[in-house]
Amino acid sequence: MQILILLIQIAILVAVVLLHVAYATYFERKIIGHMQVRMGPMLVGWHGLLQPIADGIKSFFKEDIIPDQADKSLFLAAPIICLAAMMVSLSVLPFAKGWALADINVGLLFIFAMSSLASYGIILAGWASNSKYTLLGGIRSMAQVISYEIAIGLSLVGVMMLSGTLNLSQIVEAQGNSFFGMFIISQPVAFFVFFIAMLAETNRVPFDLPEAETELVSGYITEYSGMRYAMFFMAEYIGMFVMASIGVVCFLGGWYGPFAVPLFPPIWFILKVYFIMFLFIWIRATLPRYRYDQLMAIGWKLLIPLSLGNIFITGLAMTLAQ
Amino acid sequence: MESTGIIPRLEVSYPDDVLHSYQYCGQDVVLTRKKHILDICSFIRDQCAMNHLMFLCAVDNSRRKEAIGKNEYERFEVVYQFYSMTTKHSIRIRAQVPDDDCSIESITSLWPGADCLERECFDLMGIHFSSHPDLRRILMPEDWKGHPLRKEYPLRGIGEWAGYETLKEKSLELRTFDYRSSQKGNE
Amino acid sequence: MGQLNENDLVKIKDGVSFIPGASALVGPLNRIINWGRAGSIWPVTFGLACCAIEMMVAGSSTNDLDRFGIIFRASPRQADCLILAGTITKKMAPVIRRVYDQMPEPRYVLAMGSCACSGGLFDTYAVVQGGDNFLPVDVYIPGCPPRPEALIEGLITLQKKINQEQGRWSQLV
Amino acid sequence: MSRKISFNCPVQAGDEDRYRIQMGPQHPATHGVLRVDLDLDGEIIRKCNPHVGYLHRGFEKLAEHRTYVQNLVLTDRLDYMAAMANNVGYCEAVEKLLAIEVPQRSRYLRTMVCEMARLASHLLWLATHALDIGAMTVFLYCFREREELLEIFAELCGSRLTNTYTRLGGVRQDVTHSIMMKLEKFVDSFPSNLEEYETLIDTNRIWLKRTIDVGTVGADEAVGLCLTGASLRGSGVDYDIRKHFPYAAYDFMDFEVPLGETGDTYARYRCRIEEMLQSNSILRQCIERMPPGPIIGDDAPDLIMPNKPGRKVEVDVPAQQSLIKLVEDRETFMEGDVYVATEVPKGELGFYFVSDGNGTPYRMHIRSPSFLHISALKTMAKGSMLADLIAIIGTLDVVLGECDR
Repeated sequence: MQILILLIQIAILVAVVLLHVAYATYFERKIIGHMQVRMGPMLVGWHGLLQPIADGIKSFFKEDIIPDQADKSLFLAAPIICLAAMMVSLSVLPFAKGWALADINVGLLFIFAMSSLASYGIILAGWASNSKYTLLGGIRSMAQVISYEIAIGLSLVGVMMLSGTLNLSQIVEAQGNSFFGMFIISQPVAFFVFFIAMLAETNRVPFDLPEAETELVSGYITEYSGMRYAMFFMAEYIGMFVMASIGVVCFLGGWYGPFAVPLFPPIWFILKVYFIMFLFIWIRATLPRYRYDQLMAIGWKLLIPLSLGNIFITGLAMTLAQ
Repeated sequence: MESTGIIPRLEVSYPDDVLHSYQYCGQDVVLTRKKHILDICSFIRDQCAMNHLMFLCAVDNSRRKEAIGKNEYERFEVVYQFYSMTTKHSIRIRAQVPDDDCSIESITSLWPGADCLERECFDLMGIHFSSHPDLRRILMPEDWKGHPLRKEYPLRGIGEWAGYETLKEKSLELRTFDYRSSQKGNE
Repeated sequence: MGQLNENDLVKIKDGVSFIPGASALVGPLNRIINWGRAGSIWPVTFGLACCAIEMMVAGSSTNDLDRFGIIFRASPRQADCLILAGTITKKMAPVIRRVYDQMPEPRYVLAMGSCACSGGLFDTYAVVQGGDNFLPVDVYIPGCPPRPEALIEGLITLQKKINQEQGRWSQLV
Repeated sequence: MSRKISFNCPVQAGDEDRYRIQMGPQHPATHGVLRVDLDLDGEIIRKCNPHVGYLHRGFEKLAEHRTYVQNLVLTDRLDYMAAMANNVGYCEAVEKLLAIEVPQRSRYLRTMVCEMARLASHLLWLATHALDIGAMTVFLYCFREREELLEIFAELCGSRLTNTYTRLGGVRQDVTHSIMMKLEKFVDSFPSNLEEYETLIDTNRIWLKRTIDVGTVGADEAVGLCLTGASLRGSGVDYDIRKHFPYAAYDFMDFEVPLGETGDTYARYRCRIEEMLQSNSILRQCIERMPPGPIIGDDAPDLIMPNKPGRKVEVDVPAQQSLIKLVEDRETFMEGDVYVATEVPKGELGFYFVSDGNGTPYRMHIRSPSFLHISALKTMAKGSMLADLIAIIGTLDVVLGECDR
């Protein structure tokens, strides 16, 4: 019986998140459209509301091309790895008090593990396609993920020290109990590092080098068509969602808001996540792209020393406070 | 583009090479032989401060009225236009290239930018530039036959390019590939 | 490629047909798929000459192709539609054919401008006299170059064409 | 269905450790159909080999089979971003060859449309350059501005891109009051709009990092590579045909030629931005000083062709084609050759005509700036990174229609 309930919960979560992915693309197109003095999707459904569904249907019924020289099994597996890893990391996210599928003690570590696993999918996709552009995209992605995973991890150490746990629900609770309410106030540097590394981790502008359109055509997904391409697309948007959620959980106070909402407690969580998603889109509409070596320089020369310094100062402050 | 005094200096320095010189629409033109063209060009660049190569092209003289029957004109000529950004003088050199020895020295050592222009002359007019580092066709495909800008080459081309022929054959093949035949292919 | 003719189908009842030998029903699903395909035509980012500039203008704020769900994709693998925007030379033709071959079914070709339709004013040794010499062109858009509005009209014509299709399925591996 | 992909890059001896990549002809950043073969070492370019000719339409051959008037439409399709400037360039060259006098008003009109074309072209350059570097919003803002200009073009001559506005001996149509009003409005609002882009781009650290010290080319090297236009002026060489060989009404215009110092991508970018402001001021001067008078000269060749007294039609059937040659009995129509260069947005566009007294050019050579700029890519891209190559292609402002002819 318990398993059945769990399965239903998983099904609901997956359905909701997939719908979110579909409409995140819609919001992105709409918001960027309005920032660029145009309208975005308008004609498929009322104000283009059915646009993501049309895209989905079309992609599902497209021909599925596997290049002759590709490594077939890896080529097929890569999008699945990518999507599965991203989806699994959803299970530990606490949307509201008690609204987490698996409230495990190492939630934060689990998410890191899963997001690194997703980058395996990207690298495999780049390699298995046996095309030069995809390989370059895969290599770029690998280097980027390795360097920014460190920064993102170090930036969260301060949060772990303050809350004393790796459990995501308890991190939120710790913020609810703390004097300032949110860790962003006590850990602004960590949030800054986290935010930049988050952009890089999800391959968003200005760090969208693995799929830089004007350089590498479409980067690691150049050879993918139809549904497999859509799977990468979904994985990318779920990745954005997961990263934004970590930001909300660790820095913005999770499900806590100015007042409690009775019927649907995750509302504050979702609003905060969408605020971060809006920032993602805003940045995409504004900034140019970094060069590969500059990206590395920012990661190693700026973010990692900053977050190390942040850990030191946090530790110092905590010792002094005791 | 008033008269510059370069032509007399050229005539003095290269008496055997300068065939004829004239002024048309206020532009100085010198007809030369092709033999010492590299020396002439380096003389113009270094002694006359003409640092800018405006253009380089080839002309097929075979149907040119003014050229017919005059022995100083050869079948082809390579035209160079030089300009001095400092003295604001310009000069045009028309080096005559005969049909039977269709080659001339390359000036890429003086102007690296001439590289493309010489390749274009080779491609469209069939003039061979000796000591050019990388003389290949540039505008037409590598296996194109003929040199389109020669006067005997018709506007719509001779025959069909092999690459395009194969493409057309391939398209015809694919045209028969409809729903039913693809079903058969899968069985 | 997988285009079916009307008389290939066995009609069971109004709106529902049957493909003989393929054990597939073509019915309302067909309409939904056609709606999806018509609603999200993704052309490949591929400009040849002058018309490409007008194609870019069509995608910019004044005309905004995104309203129709049309966004340009850089990789032919993710595109549905090839807009031949400009003069097709013989040197370029094999490349265009290769781009077309890399696109997944169902795919459509728009010939934009007089050069892509018929060779235009370049009747020379180097120019292909019309894109339909080596590609199955779906929609022809006249003009030199056509205004962006004409391109949009061509895309709407393509949508109409897609909506009339019957059982154009992608082939499985 | 699985399909075969091949890359057409055979591995040669000694090249086994090189990573060869073929960019284009279908690539989002090659501005049309340029193909660049790259030898990469990691992401650093060891060898860069541009291939052109994918848009070679045989202009020069075609021109030999058409009359001077017929050839005018071809020039629109050269640099399709600034067709007006090409029209003017062609007409200036033919007028010099045929010694046709152009009335003052049409000189001013030509200057005006030239500068409008320059603005339209530079705006498109800024748009694509920004898009290449990744700033997608600038792309759409620039198109908004450009659209205003194109609509003025459409009102002036009925066409947005391929204008064919000039005629031998003048221009086709006079400006109306509403066009002047629109243009004035544009000229007034343009500098503030440009400022808006600059705040988006120029104050952006990422933009500066991506452009400063990228694709640097020194002054002497740039002259040797035959660069012209803003690409040359970015290296600090003061060479602008509008000053050196004034044509149209540039003699009477008061403008400066912006020069860069460093010769990198950023300097070229600054040059073009400054040039846009200068163009704007030239446009303002044109509006203010536009003289009255006829728009086409008295001795302009007539467009109503055959059977007019003083003309004869000669039918010449060469070996493989039949072509009616329209021979004009003009005293000024002599045998000779002439080269006239004009400053189009991309650089120096020159027409070299060889005339043998016929109604058609014996040989027309087009000196296109883009062709030489692409050949300079080989030198400029060496040793830089893959992402820099995109910035360099963008900053050279090449257009393949003009390059391949």
